[in-house]
Amino acid sequence: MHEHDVIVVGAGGAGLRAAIAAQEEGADVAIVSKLHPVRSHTGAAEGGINAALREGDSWQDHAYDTMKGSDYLGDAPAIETLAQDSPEEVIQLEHWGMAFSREDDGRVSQRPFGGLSFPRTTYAGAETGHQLLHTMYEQLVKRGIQVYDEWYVLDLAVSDEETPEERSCHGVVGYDVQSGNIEGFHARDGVILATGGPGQVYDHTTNAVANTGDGVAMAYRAGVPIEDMEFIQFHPTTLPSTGVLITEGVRGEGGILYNSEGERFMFEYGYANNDGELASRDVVSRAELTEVNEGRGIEDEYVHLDMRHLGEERIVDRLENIIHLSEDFEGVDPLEEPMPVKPGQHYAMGGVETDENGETCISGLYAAGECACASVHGSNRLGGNALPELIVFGARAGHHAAGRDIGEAQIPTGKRGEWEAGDVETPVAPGAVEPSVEADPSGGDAVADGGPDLDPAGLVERATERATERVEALLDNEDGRNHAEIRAEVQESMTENVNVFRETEGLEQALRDIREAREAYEEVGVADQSRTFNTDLQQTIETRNVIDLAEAITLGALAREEFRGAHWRKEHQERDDENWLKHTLLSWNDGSPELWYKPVLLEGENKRYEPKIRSY
Amino acid sequence: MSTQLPDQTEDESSAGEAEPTSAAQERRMAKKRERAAERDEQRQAEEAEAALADEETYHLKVFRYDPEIEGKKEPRFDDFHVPYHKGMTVLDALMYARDTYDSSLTFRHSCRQAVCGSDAMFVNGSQRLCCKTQLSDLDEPVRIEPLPHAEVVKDLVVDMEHFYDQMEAVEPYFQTNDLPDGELEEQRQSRENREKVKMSTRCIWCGACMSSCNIAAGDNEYLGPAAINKAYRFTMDEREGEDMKQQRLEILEQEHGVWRCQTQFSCTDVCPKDIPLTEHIQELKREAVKNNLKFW
Amino acid sequence: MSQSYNRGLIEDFGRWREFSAGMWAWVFHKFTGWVLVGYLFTHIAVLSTALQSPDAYTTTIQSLESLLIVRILEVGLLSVAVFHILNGLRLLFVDLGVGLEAQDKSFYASLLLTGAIAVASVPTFLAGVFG
Amino acid sequence: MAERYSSFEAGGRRWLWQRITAAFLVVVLAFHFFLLHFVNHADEVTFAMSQARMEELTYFSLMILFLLTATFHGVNGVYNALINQGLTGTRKTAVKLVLVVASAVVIVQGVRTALAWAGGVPL
Ligand SMILES: Cc1cc2nc3c(=O)[nH]c(=O)nc-3n(C[C@H](O)[C@H](O)[C@H](O)COP(=O)(O)OP(=O)(O)OC[C@H]3O[C@@H](n4cnc5c(N)ncnc54)[C@H](O)[C@@H]3O)c2cc1C
Ligand code: HEM
Ligand code: SF4
Ligand code: F3S
Ligand code: FES
Repeated sequence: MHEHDVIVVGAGGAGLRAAIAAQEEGADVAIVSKLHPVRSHTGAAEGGINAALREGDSWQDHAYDTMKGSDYLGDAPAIETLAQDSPEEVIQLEHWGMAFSREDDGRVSQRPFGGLSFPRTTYAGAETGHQLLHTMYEQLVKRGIQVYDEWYVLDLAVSDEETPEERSCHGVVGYDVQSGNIEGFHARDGVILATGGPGQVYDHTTNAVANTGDGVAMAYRAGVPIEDMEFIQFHPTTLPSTGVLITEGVRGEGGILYNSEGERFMFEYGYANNDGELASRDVVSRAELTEVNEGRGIEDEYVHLDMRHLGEERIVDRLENIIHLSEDFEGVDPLEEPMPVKPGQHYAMGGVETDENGETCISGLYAAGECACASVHGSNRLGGNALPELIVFGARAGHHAAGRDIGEAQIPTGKRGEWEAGDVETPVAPGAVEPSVEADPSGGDAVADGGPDLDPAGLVERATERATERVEALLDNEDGRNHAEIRAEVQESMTENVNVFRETEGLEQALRDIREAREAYEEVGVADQSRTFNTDLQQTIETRNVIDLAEAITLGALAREEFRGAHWRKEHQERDDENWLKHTLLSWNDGSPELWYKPVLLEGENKRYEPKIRSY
Repeated sequence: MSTQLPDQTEDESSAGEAEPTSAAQERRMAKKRERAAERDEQRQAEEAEAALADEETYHLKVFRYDPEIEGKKEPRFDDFHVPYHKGMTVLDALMYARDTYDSSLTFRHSCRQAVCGSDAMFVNGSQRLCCKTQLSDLDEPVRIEPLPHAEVVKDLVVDMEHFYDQMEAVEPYFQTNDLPDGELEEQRQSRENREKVKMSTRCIWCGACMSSCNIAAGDNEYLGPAAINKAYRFTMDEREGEDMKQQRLEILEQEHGVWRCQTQFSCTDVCPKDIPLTEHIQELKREAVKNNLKFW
Repeated sequence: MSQSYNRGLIEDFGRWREFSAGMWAWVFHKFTGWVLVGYLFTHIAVLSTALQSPDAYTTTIQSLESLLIVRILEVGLLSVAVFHILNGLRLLFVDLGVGLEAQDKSFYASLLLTGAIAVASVPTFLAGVFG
Repeated sequence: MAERYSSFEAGGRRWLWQRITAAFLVVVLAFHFFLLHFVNHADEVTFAMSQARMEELTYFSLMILFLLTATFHGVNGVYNALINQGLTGTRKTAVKLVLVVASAVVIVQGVRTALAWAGGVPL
């Protein structure tokens, strides 16, 4: 068994920042990641990082824009923390040598981004995420922080108390992809999940193959509620064939969207009369799909994004890698022709419920980055707000886990504050196929067979044994079903039914498909019998997470009967502040998911944010 | 020719070597052998079907090797016929082959958009990123092998440890002795200077360059193009200051530093991020010489 | 950790087919360099017959020069030297950071020029050997 | 300053000298070939003719320099090539020694020959 003070799961922007923070606090910290850190998907981020750095801008404005962008579903304490901390964190990155784009006076450049009232998106060409990820990994090397790379975390070691709020987390179980060994990692002070987004729930996504939402699924099954899962952001400009993203920066710099008639539809059809192409992502995504659905799409699939009028010099200076992306992945030279684009899954606003210190309702368990939901983004994330989230909340989680006093959190987690029970009618039962038999490795039913008396190391050991059994079972079932088919079916159904436009019938169909997938998964097996680098095994385990999260997204979408931010319901075309100014939460409950709600916190340090109509 | 440090057998994973003898494993292996033939047959049938169907297919020849699995201990090439669609990349084809024909086909990949650097392989005789290589640009059969000059772990996966070690040997992190006083004050950098280091910051650690360099293949201690480029990124960054530049040049001046480069240019040719590696290495050689001649 | 598997020919020579200009230039430069050192050593050895006596020297040289094979070898030596010089110049420019984009073209140019000079030198070198 | 000086690793100095000798050799080697194969034909070479040339101080010193640079350039090139192939440790030291001795022999032998021709240093 490995032992450290703080264990960080995942080495993207959030995980790296958390590890550095914990080390700054003097903790012995280690990162366990299924990918080598520089392979994390943070490296794909293009556009930039929002931070109020300049004269004329203020954190209050940043907070206000974020709240408005969230369609009033963000929690004010989290949003204000983000806006307050991000300038310092961004300058910290600069001090670590990050290669930001520069102004003539040598200061870092900022550009306008959708939904922002000030050009506060700090950037490094069109490869901001790459620069950020590498800069932070460099700091990791400098500090000599230990990384267990290509170790897949299978599960959490959580104690057995009756309610999640009483449980505590003491470590994780890792699977060494290189050798096939399964080993426990005991965390004396805390475990920080930073496993990134669940993009693989959909088949057309800007996310990496590794983004299977493992952390969210693990925490969910260990009893932590997951929040606002129905809010999935679809990015309006992805290349049709691969899902590769064309940054919002193109529109920020002045790129224009045209339909097949050559009309600048954002204005001509009144989708966003003021901001046009720079309207918030959900608005633009829906506009594009409406164009396509109404027959004004190109090849009935996509629209055109044109930036030729910006001139070669400006394009090469600020958006150079877009030229390469478009050429390599779509075969289109954007200096010569407009690029084809369509909406694709991009970002999950929801995730593991945390407070603004990154802590979940299980003590010693933290989450930060895309896998977490402190609720900064509410129902819709503004472009350029995820990277600051990684460094702000990564740092806070790291500091807090290592024992620094960063103040009492104002956001209650678990069923500690105000909450109300929820109810949603489903065509098939959600959750585990046989909830009672399902041996949840870390969940509550463990009371029956282990007793709550195990010491922390014992808990880690027990979790390791269970994970080992599960892996053995998968390997033994050599002729079982291949996970790939099952995953593909879930992905197709999600893209078909739980996309930008959502209607009751489709959502119900998705739940039926997911149920089928669950049943099929009961028979899943791993054909590859090797212990060495068994990606078949790893992906089979990931597919289960994909199924759990697909279901959570769909359940939330079905329950929420309103149109807010990224969540559009055919039957409910209005935002309903009367009934729905609240977060959707799901608790796994040992296999029979429970839906409940908690109110949105609109009371900030700065002011109370009164919901207003969101128009651009 | 051995190009790897020989001390790789001792590892925390050595417990894994006991594993193949465990009962469960034994049982699985036996079953596995039984099924091997059966599955082969099935695969061939499927392949034939795919080939027969009227659609256009691409013929892949893929290197296979697994130190544990009977029949794969001896390396071999497997054939896959993959239905083609416009815009299909080598990575797409590999994924299709794995998901449809043989789930044990193993390779690293993640982002599918040339930023994570995990899928550099030897495709038709050249180091390329699979996700960034269009099938239509290649001659058939498309031969896919793991990166040369690295130890093969399994199928298309190679051991990257040595590459990482070299990358980390050049103090690959920003260092400076004069940060601005204000917490919220950034260091100034001219546009020209950022432009100068820009290309060098693009490296995604894919290892293609290192694999293509004959010198790196021969001299295991050679820092290699990627690590030198990493050092270039800092040496040329004006924010670090002159004193740091001295320190950096001293690292690069070692026997196995910049002097080993014989300007083969193959690193520059294969780099998927178009980093002018040879140019950077040469510039550093001149910097090093200049730096020392100053005092003669 | 996996056992290592030595890919033998794939690793080394199997790749020559795919070598690019810069790699060929490296191979040729290496080869010609070695030939030249080899020659330097033999050359000095032959010349040092002069230490015995002037006649020994003259006869050694003249008998060697009367052999066709030696004449042909001399053409070879010239080509080797010319290539090494031309490519050496190319390398010197590369070291100065001049014309890096044209590195492949300058290699081909060195090859062509070497060929031309070698052919042009044949009459001079073979003159008299048949007489 | 002394420190700075010594920080210039042998690798770097050898690299630089390889270039300097190369630049020098371009000229001298071309001259040498031209003189001994095109102007004076090789098969007509006799001791006497060599002697005549060697008695000129300029020619004599040029040839000695030629010998020195060519030997350094050639032997250093070979040594580099071997390091490029991963030669390390004691084998490297041994090779270094052999190469140094061989160069010494060639240089001594070459100088003796030149002296024999010139009949002593042609002053
Ligand atoms: C194409 C694209 C462009 C974007 N552009 C922007 C932008 O311009 N501005 C902005 O603010 N945001 C942007 N975003 C969003 C932002 O980049 C992501 O939300 C953010 O990078 C997520 O970072 P992360 O650290 O949470 O996760 P990731 O970077 O995805 O890292 C996840 C880590 O967890 C590890 N991991 C996962 N599962 C396991 C497991 N089971 N065991 C062990 N390790 C595990 C992985 O190895 C990885 O290291 C963009 C996103 C995409 C996809
Ligand atoms: C006439 C002009 C010459 C020029 C311009 C020249 C140029 C060069 C250069 C630049 C290199 C270094 C290559 C590198 O390290 O990347 C080199 C290597 C070498 N040179 Fe020369 N050279 C010349 C003459 C000679 C002569 C006369 C000899 C023989 C004595 C010789 C033998 C070598 C050898 C052995 C190498 C090493 C080759 C290898 O890498 O294996 N060269 N030459
Ligand atoms: S320099 Fe280029 S080829 Fe080498 S590792 Fe970096 S990106 Fe890959
Ligand atoms: S291939 Fe190798 S020899 Fe130099 S130019 Fe590149 S590092
Ligand atoms: S899959 Fe990430 S670089 Fe190819």
